Amino acid sequence: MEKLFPIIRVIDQGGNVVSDEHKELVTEERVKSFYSEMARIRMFDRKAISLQRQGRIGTYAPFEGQEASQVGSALALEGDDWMFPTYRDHGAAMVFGHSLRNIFLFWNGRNEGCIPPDGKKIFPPAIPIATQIPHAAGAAFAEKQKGTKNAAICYFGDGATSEGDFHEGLNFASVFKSPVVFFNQNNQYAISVPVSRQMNSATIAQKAIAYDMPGVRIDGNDVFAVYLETSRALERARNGEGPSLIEAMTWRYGAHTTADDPAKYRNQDESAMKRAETDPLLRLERWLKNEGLFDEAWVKEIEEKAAMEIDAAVREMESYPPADPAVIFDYVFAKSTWTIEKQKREYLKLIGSDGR
Amino acid sequence: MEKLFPIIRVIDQGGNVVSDEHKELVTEERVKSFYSEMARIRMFDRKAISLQRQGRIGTYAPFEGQEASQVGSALALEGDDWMFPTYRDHGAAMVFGHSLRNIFLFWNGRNEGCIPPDGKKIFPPAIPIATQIPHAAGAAFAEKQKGTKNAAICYFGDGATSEGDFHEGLNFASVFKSPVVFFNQNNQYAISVPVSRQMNSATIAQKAIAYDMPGVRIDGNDVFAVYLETSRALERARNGEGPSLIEAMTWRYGAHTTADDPAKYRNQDESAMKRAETDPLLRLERWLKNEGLFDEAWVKEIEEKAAMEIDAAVREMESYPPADPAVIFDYVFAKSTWTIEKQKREYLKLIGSDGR
Amino acid sequence: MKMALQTKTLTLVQAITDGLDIMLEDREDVILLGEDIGTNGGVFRVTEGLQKKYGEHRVIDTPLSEAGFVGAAIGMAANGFRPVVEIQFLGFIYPAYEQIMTHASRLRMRTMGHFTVPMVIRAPYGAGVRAPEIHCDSTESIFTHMPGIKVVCPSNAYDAKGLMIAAIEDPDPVLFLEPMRSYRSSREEVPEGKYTVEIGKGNKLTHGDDVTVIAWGAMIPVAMKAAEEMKQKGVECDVLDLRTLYPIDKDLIIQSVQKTGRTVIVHEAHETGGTGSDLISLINDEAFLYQKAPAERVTGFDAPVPYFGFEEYYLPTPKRVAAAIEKVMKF
Amino acid sequence: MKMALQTKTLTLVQAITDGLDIMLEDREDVILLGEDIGTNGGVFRVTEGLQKKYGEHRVIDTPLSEAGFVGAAIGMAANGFRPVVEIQFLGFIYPAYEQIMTHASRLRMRTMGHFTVPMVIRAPYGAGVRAPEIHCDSTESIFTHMPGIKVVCPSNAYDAKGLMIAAIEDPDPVLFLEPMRSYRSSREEVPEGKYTVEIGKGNKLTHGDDVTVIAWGAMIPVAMKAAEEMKQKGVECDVLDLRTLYPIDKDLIIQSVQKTGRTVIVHEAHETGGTGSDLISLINDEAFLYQKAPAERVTGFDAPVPYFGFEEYYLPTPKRVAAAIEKVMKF
Ligand SMILES: Cc1ncc(C[n+]2csc(CCOP(=O)(O)OP(=O)(O)O)c2C)c(N)n1
Ligand SMILES: Cc1ncc(C[n+]2csc(CCOP(=O)(O)OP(=O)(O)O)c2C)c(N)n1
Ligand SMILES: [Mg+2]
Ligand SMILES: [Mg+2]
Repeated sequence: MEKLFPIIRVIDQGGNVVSDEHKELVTEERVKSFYSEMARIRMFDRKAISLQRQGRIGTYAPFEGQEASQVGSALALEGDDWMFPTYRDHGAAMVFGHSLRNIFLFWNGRNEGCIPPDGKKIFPPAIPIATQIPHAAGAAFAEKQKGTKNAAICYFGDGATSEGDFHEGLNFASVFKSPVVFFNQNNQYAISVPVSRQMNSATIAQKAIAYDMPGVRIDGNDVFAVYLETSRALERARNGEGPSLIEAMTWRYGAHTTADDPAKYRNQDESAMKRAETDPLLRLERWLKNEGLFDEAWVKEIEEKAAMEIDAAVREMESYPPADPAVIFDYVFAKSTWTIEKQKREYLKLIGSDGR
Repeated sequence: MEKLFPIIRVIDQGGNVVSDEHKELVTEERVKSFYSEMARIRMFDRKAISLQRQGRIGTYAPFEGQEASQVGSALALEGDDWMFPTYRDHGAAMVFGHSLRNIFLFWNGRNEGCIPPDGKKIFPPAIPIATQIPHAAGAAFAEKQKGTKNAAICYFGDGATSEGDFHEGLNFASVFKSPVVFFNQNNQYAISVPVSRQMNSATIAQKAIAYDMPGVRIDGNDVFAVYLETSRALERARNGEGPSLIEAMTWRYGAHTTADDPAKYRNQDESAMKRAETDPLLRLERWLKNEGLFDEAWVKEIEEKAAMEIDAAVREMESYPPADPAVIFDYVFAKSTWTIEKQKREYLKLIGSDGR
Repeated sequence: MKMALQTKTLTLVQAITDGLDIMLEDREDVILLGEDIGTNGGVFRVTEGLQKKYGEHRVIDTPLSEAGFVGAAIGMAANGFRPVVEIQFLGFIYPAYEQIMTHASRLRMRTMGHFTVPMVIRAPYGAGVRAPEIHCDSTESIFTHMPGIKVVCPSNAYDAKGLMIAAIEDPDPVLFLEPMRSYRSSREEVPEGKYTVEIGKGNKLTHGDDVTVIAWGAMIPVAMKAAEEMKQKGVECDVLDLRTLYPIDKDLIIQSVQKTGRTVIVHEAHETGGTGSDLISLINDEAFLYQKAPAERVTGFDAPVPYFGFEEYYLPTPKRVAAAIEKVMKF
Repeated sequence: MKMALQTKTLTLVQAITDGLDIMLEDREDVILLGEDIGTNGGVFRVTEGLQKKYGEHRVIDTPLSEAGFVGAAIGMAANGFRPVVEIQFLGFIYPAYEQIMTHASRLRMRTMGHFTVPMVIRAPYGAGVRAPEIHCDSTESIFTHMPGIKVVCPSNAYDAKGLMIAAIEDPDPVLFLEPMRSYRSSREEVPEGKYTVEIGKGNKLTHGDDVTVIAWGAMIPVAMKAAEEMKQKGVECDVLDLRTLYPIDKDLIIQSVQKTGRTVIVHEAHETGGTGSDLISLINDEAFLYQKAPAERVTGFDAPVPYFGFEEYYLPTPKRVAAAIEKVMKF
């Protein structure tokens, strides 16, 4: 099966474009734009971890190591497309235009964080594993029904493929030719469970065969491979050719969440090695160096810009109005039921001005 | 995909053994034994439909047309194996040793009908689609854990493959190498929905690839092909090689259940044609005729024997003690809770002697 | 809102079909999904003729995949449609429970109204039609406990049509329970055209000062029969058809109980955790001092709905309801 | 049955681990399944060390597939094992709801005892630990309504261990709810070795003649705090730890309510359809005339458990409980 689904790569670990056909794709402009997006979300990720350590936000799910998968796929989207992220895909969401402040708010337990910027069709991150997959199949089907050219991208992990919703979502999409790209980030672990115990199959891409949909396996740390294959799949979707499954092989360097200790279930040297060898940013850095285009000052500049943006978002998050208890009651239904109204009235009366 | 999963056949529609390698398998003894089992369950099926029409049992799910799939697979089992049937697989259950009386009782709304004969590991028929698939994966895994050589067979229809439980059950079994055969009867309809709208894939067998388990497609009306491939899959299971998926291509001639009208969704001429061409009994009859072994008197004899057995079972079912309301209360838990005891006491007191 | 001019005689099934038909006609965003609802017109013929009339893109046969198509319908609802999905029998909704619990009912709250799920989930429910097991469940309270979804259950053709139209127009998810035992048991005059029955409002079927009898769906005829019998014996009942199980029509119940002081609740669902407990709690909260006797419940037992050979024992009967009415009168 | 000789000091988590350890040692048919319970020892470390001690064939990491492994465990239970499955958080049990509803809880009834499902489903539940959404649900009543499964919920280490051992020895399925908020909040002396706490029996924590306060799990400390505060004001409470949510300990409750005539019920779950309604109904049925005031409920609201930034508003607090106690006293 690995042979049927070879890992597609545009740039190898040494920063070399592996095939002539892709030489045109890999321009300085693209490399720099991809690099700066990856650097930006990596900085966000590190900031979030540090905020969590300081108790300034809640449990956080880091994605460091998976930047190429998230940036390459999100940049392949058009503005009117739909995005269905998980708790680990706020990198992709940021690239697609989500507000950094809101992402911080989300990780600080605020519903306000689930609201995307105006016109941005980003679903709130799915916490129950794989449940977003049928949503994406349905939302994409709705676009088809409306006759638009919009598509949807749906993110999920290797562990998610074991859930029934993965199967039912892909089956639905394949039967109805929903314009959706099922983008799997195979970071090889579902918390502590390695992919070898998650499934008996050698690849995730081969699961596409069950639905007679195209499936490809790509180097998920190669942002160009990600961009290329996602673009292809989106084009198929827009052309009415239905859904595709992409398996992006990647790795998270850190913990599953800030509540997790990866040393309990895997050798962290492996992560260190991967960081040295297969890191998505390093790869572009190497390409830039190979081409003689690497510029420390430029890197510094984009990092400073990102740091400013992130710091501003942190400030906005921290100066955001405190949680209003009315929020609990006011968004259950368009118009509250009497039980909710009564509960709200009694509660607000009881807590009075001391707010507790 | 159809090419990767060709339909395996031992005897063709004309009653000819298609390949020399199977000449030994197709003996007169086997043909007659398979034929008589198929004739027996077909007679049961017709009797059940007529009982339903007379209001002597409830809604009934007929399997006529699928006899080869059920007989060939059930005869491949060993006595200590497990069987997980659906509502349409009581043909297989009878062949495996279930009591005809109990099967009638089941269709007459009696829990007693779910009890298999002593020592027979037959689960009650699964009504919620695909839910039995994880059970089979687990019961088979338990056999493996105990270190036995027992295996399980799990029946399900084409429609069932769309449910999450199909996917999760096959994944579980493949990861833990459960000794189980997933036996799909693709009768090409889930009630009114044809398989082409159930899934985008050309075959069900190919879904095995998602789990890196062997998948084969067979002529489900060829009892020898069914017997052969089920035996092979069972052997693999007993040898610790894990689960397999078999797709048996078949057809139900009649309605989904006695509450269904197939004329609403398919041309019943197609069924008539299939009956004339691909019928599982006819095929063996043709073989017997080709070999000059066909004997009307023998057919009559086995039919009479089956009729007697079935009539006896109907009598037993109809003379079975009436439903005892205590059954509702007494089997919820090993030891009833006080709420159940109280409800029982009050209810029995209220209905008193008039029983209502 | 009644704006009926002409009426026609319909069974409960036909009234639902009529409601769906009107809404498919009325709103382009209405779309039907479910197993066997297209060519076959549904196993109960609720969607009969609708695919022919509105096309395969409006009335859609789905794969056998409750989580899948309910999940997909959530995505469609969030993207501008008003899906009406059919669960073939309520007992087959459980695979979709996660989708309903964690998404359909919560998406509005999670996004503070940015995304919403205006979806109707139709499901025939209840015992008494000699169906195989699981086909007979009556598990409404696992949904009334779920914040963010409304639960309605008509007992007759008029309400069925009006509630269906109201449910489709509702901006939030509605579970629409259809009492299969009553699908064809009677016919009624139903207004032509569009009208709604307000979600959250019950209906008083008979007037009496002695006992309040609360029921819904297929238990209405049972309650009515018992009330009639008791009337012969001089006991007069307010029979209340709850119609909506969440939110409950508090005022209707409390006004009646304040008058009668005696309550009998009838439902098919198991007693423990059933909606009967909620009704007793409502009376406890709002009419405590008016009670002349403890409320009685006549319910399905704390046992799975049995195989149909036993279902007559399981289901509440007029006899059991009458006994409960006598009990609250004698207290 | 207490046969304790020596004790050790354990948190609630450790007490559960201890119970599992003892039963793995004691019975070969006990087998643990779940996500991340092996090498990782569970996300809450409940199964820490058990895979090392008993091997990969007894403590099994499963794929991320609640319906799959609960379904498989049903097959294993019917085939001679006593599986103890871990659902990582109660909010992730919904995909397995169908398997529990239609099979785990019904197999005995369907086969009149021929096949049974002696299985334990463990699930951490509840809010108050700043976890992401869905991780905080407290939906016990969608299981107490399900005939054929028992539901237990310890509030302390002693009960946790004893109930775990009782649950594993029980011939029927048991849902074992673990209050994560109390996992490590205190330590207690717990007997070494094997003992059981009887399923179906509650526990009186404090004695008082004025008000009966009923709670369980993580609401026990909240109820206790309120009861203490009220004691300062001269109001004395019977605080009852329900411990088993189905079947409820009727005698304990009724005896207390017959004495006090006033009841306050505290639970995290939503009010409508919550177990509080069942408790009020029980009092209605068994202690109607003893009531001096309508029972009060202090519960989670009819709203999804909110994102953790709001959870302090959602969860019952000692202040809310104390207010309810005052209210029933003043009635
Ligand atoms: C239905 C469900 N079960 C369990 C969990 C707990 N859980 C959260 S993340 C996770 C692992 C997911 O692994 P994977 O799909 O590979 O995604 P990754 O976290 O690696 O990005 C688990 C088990 C959950 N969120 N939802
Ligand atoms: C979970 C669930 N959903 C719906 C149904 C209603 N139903 C009963 S049989 C059936 C079709 C099954 O088709 P298939 O799996 O192909 O088996 P067949 O009936 O053809 O043998 C449906 C939809 C059910 N029993 N369970
Ligand atoms: Mg992963
Ligand atoms: Mg079929």
